Amino acid sequence: METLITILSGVLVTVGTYLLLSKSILRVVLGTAIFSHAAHLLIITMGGLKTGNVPILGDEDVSAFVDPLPQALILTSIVISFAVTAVILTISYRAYQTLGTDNLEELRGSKYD
Amino acid sequence: MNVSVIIEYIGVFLIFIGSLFAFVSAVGLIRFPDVYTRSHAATKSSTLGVLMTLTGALIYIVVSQGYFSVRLVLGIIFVFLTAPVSGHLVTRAAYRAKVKLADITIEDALEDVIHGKKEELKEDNTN
Amino acid sequence: MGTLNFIVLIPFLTALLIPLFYKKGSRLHIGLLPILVAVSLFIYLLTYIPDIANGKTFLHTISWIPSYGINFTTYLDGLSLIFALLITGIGTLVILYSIYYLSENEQLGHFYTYLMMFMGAMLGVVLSDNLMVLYVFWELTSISSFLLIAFWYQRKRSREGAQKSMLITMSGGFGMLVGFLMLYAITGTMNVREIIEIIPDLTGHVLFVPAMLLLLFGAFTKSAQFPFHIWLPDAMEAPTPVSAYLHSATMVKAGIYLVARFTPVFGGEGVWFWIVTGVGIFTLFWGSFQAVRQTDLKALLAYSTVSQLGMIMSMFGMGSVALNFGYSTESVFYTQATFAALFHLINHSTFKGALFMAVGIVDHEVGTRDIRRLGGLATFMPITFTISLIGSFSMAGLPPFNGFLSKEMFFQAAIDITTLGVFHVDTLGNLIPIVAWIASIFTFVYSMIIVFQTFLGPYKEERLERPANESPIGMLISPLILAGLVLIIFFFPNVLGNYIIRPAMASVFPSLATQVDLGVEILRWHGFNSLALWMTIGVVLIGIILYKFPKIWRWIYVLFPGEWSFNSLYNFAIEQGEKSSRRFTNSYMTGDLRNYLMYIFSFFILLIAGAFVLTGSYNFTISDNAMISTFEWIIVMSLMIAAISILFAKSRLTAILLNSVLGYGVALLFVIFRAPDLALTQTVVETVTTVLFLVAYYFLPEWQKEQGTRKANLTKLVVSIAVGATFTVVALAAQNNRLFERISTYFEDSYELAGGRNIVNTILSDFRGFDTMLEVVVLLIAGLGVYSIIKLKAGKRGKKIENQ
Amino acid sequence: MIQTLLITSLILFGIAIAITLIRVIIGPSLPDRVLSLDMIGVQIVSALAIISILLKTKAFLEVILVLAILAFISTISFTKYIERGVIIERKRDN
Amino acid sequence: MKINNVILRTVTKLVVFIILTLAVYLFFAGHNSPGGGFIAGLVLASAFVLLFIVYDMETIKNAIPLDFKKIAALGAFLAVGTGFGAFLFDVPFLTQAFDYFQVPFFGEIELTTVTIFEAGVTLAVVGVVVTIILSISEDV
Amino acid sequence: MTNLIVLPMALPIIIGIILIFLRPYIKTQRAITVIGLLTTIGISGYILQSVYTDGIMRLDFGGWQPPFGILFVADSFSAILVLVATIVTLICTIYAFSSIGREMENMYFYSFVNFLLAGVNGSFLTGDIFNLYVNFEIMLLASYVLIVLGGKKMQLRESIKYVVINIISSWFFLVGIAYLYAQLGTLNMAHISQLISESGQTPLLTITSLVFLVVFALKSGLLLYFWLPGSYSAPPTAVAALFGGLLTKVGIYSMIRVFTLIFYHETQITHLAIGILAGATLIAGSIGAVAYKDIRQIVAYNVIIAVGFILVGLAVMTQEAFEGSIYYLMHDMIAKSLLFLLAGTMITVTGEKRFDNMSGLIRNYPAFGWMFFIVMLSLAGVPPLSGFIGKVLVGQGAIEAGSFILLALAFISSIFVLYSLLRIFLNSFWGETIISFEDEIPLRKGWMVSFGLLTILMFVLGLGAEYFAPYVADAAYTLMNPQVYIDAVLND
Repeated sequence: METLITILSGVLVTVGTYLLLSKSILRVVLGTAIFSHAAHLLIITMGGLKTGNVPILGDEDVSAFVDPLPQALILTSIVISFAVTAVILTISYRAYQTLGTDNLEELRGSKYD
Repeated sequence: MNVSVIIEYIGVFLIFIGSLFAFVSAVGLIRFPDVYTRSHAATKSSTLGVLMTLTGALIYIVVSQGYFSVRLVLGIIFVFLTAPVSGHLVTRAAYRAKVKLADITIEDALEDVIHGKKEELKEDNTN
Repeated sequence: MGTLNFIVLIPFLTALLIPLFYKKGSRLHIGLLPILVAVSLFIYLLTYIPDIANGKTFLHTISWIPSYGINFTTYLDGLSLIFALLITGIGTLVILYSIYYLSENEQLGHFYTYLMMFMGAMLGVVLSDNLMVLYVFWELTSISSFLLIAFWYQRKRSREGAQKSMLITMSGGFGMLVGFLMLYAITGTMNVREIIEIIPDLTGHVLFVPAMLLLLFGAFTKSAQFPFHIWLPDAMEAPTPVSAYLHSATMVKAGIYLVARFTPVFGGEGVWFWIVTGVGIFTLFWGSFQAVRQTDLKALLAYSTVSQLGMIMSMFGMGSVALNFGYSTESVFYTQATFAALFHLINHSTFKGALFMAVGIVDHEVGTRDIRRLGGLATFMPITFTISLIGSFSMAGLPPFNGFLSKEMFFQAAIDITTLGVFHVDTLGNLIPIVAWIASIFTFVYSMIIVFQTFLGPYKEERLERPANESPIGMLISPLILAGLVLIIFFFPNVLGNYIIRPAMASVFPSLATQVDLGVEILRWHGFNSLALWMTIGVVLIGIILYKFPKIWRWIYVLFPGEWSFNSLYNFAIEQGEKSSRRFTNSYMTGDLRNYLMYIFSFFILLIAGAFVLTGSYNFTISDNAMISTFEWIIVMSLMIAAISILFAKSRLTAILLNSVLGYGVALLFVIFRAPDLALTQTVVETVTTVLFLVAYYFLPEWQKEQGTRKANLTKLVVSIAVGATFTVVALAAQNNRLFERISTYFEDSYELAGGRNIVNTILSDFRGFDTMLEVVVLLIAGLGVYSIIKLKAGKRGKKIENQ
Repeated sequence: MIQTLLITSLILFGIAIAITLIRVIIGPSLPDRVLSLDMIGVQIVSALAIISILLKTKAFLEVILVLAILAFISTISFTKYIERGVIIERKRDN
Repeated sequence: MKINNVILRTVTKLVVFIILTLAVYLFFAGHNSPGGGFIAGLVLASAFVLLFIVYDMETIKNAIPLDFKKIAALGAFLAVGTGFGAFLFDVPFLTQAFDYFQVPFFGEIELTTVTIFEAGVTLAVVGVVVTIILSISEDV
Repeated sequence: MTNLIVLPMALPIIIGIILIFLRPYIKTQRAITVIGLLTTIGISGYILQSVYTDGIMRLDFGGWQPPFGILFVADSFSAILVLVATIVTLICTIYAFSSIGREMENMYFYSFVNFLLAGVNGSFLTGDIFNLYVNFEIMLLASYVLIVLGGKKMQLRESIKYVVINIISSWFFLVGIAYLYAQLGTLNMAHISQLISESGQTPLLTITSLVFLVVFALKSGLLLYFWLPGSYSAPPTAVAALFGGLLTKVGIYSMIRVFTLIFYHETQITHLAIGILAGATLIAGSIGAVAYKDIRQIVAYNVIIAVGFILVGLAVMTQEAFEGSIYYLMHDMIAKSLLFLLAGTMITVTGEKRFDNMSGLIRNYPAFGWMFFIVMLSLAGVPPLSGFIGKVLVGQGAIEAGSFILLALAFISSIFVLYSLLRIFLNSFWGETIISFEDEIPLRKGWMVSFGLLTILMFVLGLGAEYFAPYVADAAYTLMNPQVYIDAVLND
């Protein structure tokens, strides 16, 4: 399972990279979103998958839990990704509004001579 | 076989039938010709399938774990409430966005009512 | 204590005071303050002569950064005394001269501030015993020289000259600093005296020669030795007092001081000998050769300074061989070159100072210093003429002027060095006297040019800015004093020799000075069997011929067209440097995010994948893996398909939809991995993000089909796959390289420790509550930021499409 | 038996999800995709219920409810986008 | 253009009610079962989002006259502020205190400072999400 | 009272939050910001002193013993940087008072500045690698907003590149943490270090360290500085100065911290790589610095050169070199901020961006011009200004370690620094005066105050180097002996 999920995140990374290398800002933003999925899957995989129970202490005595720490990290990371996505979306929206283009090639900026 | 086991089986069978429904509606989603017919598959049978599964799960959990889950009940109510609404909304949106009806469609009763008035509606995003 | 330290600091304090006192049009000239300071310093330093002559030295230390061995240590011995006297003495005269030279409308406050700063810095250079402090003052001289050259900063040429001198001397300074650091690495001390004591055992150190070369680099740039001399002629854009002071008498001699000071360290080494002598002698030749072709009097003097500095430098080189032998009569024999060097150093300051001032007077009075426009001034400016005559003849090496004495000694030394048995002098060394002799002929020629073409010949009033008149007496005082010195030294050279130069010899050759008196009797007459005399006579004869008949040999200069000089190399480097660096930088800083990302990803692939392959860390096994059920297979495969099809999505909405699918899919995976909190968060965040996308996308254009060349797309694809593959392979290896148990088991007691049954939640709110707190702050910043970015608009809002 | 049935159902849901995903990908119209997304949402909800049973945990029941709610919100926003472009109107115009 | 939203609005009212209940539940359940401040905040925010989508900005703004930026700030203030409480008791920053109390009828009740912390988190999340969505949509 | 060491981060945060409520009262906002920053400076100074006298301080959040909780660790290195960063922020804020404009002040400008500082200080202080990531994000998000605040075309254009590249680097950071966690199962940096020394730095760990190298290279602008020239040119002067002073320094700090505390076993791979990168950065930065006539570009490339220079110290890994790097870091934070402020002010008063379109400014603004001259010398490492001692020590370290190529590059680069700035000085400050006295825009008092303060600091750092020497030596000692840090965190 770990291997499979790692490969899945690898595929996500590939897709994300391809999108990031696009001209349109929208694709780039989407690429970052996919990147964050990949990172989250990677982190949870690195903690080991399905090695125990849901990390909630019940009344019954369960000995093994899955690693809760990566889960906490991912939670933090998800929220941060959300914040970042919101900001970059806003910026690209404002950029489009002000500069009239979402094409990165047209966003090179004036050449410094 | 005591009662609880039987009820457990009932639950599981409900789940199973639900899953069949879901499967069939998925097939329907693929095979139907246009969005309007597909929405039938999606909203009607799929909803039914989900409701059955959830009910089954509820029953099963009640029996096997002795735990009546309010959340699951709420979920059932929720799906029951919303699934038709979303189906309705999608179809309406589709119609307003002028998604073509399938060729086999015989009559478009709403044509004059809606499209007649508003040509300004955006032709955007339709594929 | 530390009066010596204060000698260095007082000029700086004065420099600080001057702007405070300076008022335009005040009754007292602002120049009086610095002149007072300079003269008192000079007199104070004079009081040291007896002690120094008796072999005493003075050492004072003030702590600055003792942790790194950097202390403000001053050391006064014979060598530094010569320089200190020159600095303060010539300084006094120059300030006096400048009071009359510069108009009251100039920014005199600045001028004297810089000048005082320079004086302090220069005193610091010659008095510091600590390498780092020496370096500090060394750079300060460069800076004050820069400021003084660009005193008339409105002129483009001044600025260019200043830039050139700053760049060259500073580069030299940086090199020298590295050299110092290497010396420190070799010896472990920053004090020159201690280095001199320790170094004999360490000459085999691997850094010894690099340190020497770097140090010489600093010295040569500062003393305008070939090929770094190019800044000096351009530095002549400075006001003439500055040229007289910095660029002939003092600052340019700092390099010479450095060579002299470090002769005990490096002297006796073949490399040192050859570089110092060789570069010096060639500079001597090249400077004099170039001087002859100059038409600007100051440029001519600048080249002459270059040439004379080369001469002094070469003598120090020749003298240094004495250290190769240890103590013997033979070694003492060679030290005479050093004696001559020190002697000429003083002489040069006197006659060159006088000449500069005289030229300054001419410039000041008639408004030009182009010798093609000058001539016949002798009748109008007799005193200036006399001064120039004395200065030029001394420079040409004619009696009865002090230049004659040191020139003779120079010739003698050049002849003597050919007898040296080491360093392969027997072959190449024979060139030394020959080059010296040829160079002296050119020296003679340009000396004649200075005095005769300016003051004799036809008077061309129509070509002058102003009709010629003798200058006010105030401006003449300083050059007259210097000219007087030229004569006095000729007649009483041994006073100088015994009281000033002899102690300095002891500083240059500390190991020999303990054994024998290194003083030399300076003779005005060596007798007819002295080869040096015949060389001088030859110089004069051939010089007169060359001067009289320039046509027959001037064609030689066509062979050395101006464009070939190092000067044009410098200009070329500056110009082309800018162009090509712009081309280079523009070639990768395209401003296109895609290129940048491409670089970053390529870097990542190269570094990580490269290291991965090289270290062979590949480690792959699925034995520890959890089981995969059919359902999970289906989900994972579906997710992969969904992800890949985003690439082919034709509309942005489809892409967002697929991204949503991915998000929900990931949530489902989280469920499968028993992470309910994650699944919850992921679901909600995914939805909110989707809404956000939709809200924002309404305003954004429909996405265009990515058009690109096949090749570009292929590159993208290859890079993407490589990134994905690198990422995956390392991740797989990392998973199978589990070295330690997780710390997370600790958290399983969360109920006892933190009172919560949901372990993830207790981690979030308690164990790692700080992360959560900061995360809230991150969110807050994002929220506020979005608000601010949206609300704050530059200029008029609207969707005007403008491309910049 | 129960186990087998549950797993079979789960797989069926998996297949259903995969099939629905195909509809999301091939479209052809946007409403098609939205519809399918909505359907994937409810299918996942059901799958979650089964997984909960299989894992014998109550921990995912919240997820079921939340997912159901949010799939609904997603669908509404998509339909509104398709219909009007603007998801959140400044002011109602009726 | 008039779009008949009656069905949607009716359902929404009910749904929002469910969501709010759920959010409150998640908030309090968080320490012992899935949920917690973050999730509660997000769910709560999604309720607002739903309202904004189904109705319109002005209606909701009039109904709930809150400055969400300030709510977010207040939340962050609470979250950070609980940390500062540590200065009063001279314990390490962010030390959370909890204890169990036996209360008649309710049985064991846990009181903890985490709740304040989590409340801050919730408020911040709601405030931020709504601010973001509103800011962008307002800017037509 | 170990809680003190959270204050350099927590105080700016809480002030930033309070300022949100005081949105309409700009004067109050300014006052609170200044008071808060002054307090933070005081606390940082106190922390530095106590670390020096009593050893490394640490604060376990929530009282959880390391490695289980998050903790802040203040050693001399971080304390020094916190102190200087806060001072620089204060001065840039003072500049902002009279330059940033009411509109931006009304848009929570001071909150963002406070948050930025909080992120920076937090990054310096944290002892947990994931917390470092979170701190980075705080700093980055604040910087995203600050860079785009104002909404000028150039800002928007450059901010997109800046944000995307930083997102990528943060992503790499997460990936690195994941790799690390998979192998070691812990997040506490000291604990990581301890585990690695137990197990040895396996090849895979080295590769993981290279992932971190990529991350910090991106953040600090070590060779991967593509985002830097553009984004430092875009924002308002005060913000650009803050960026110039702080942002890359955090990357440099993290690089130094991670590669001295954690991955110091395989120096022939990791530190060689850093050395090569530093050398390449010096070369490319030097070339870039002389390539353009746009003042802000020149200044931005100077930042890059400094990054290369400081990391030479890390590459050679000797006590002297670290001391030099630390001195140079302090110097660079101060001098670069001043440089950015001056460059921005030049553009403001002339309305031109290229130095060949300005001329003779020194007549109109003498003090201003001389400060530019001084900062130029200081950056070139001319004694006795602040850049000198750092340069000397890095040079000593490089010689000691035998890295002569790096040594040469580092010193040659200072010539380029000098030349690039000298061109500005010669062309814009000297030359014919273009602006008549009537047309000249007066320099505001606040500007001169901030310039003056920074200039004084440069002198203090240069002439008073001895005063800082014990702290710097202590910091470098901790860097050279990671066990000191580990012991302070884990074994007491």
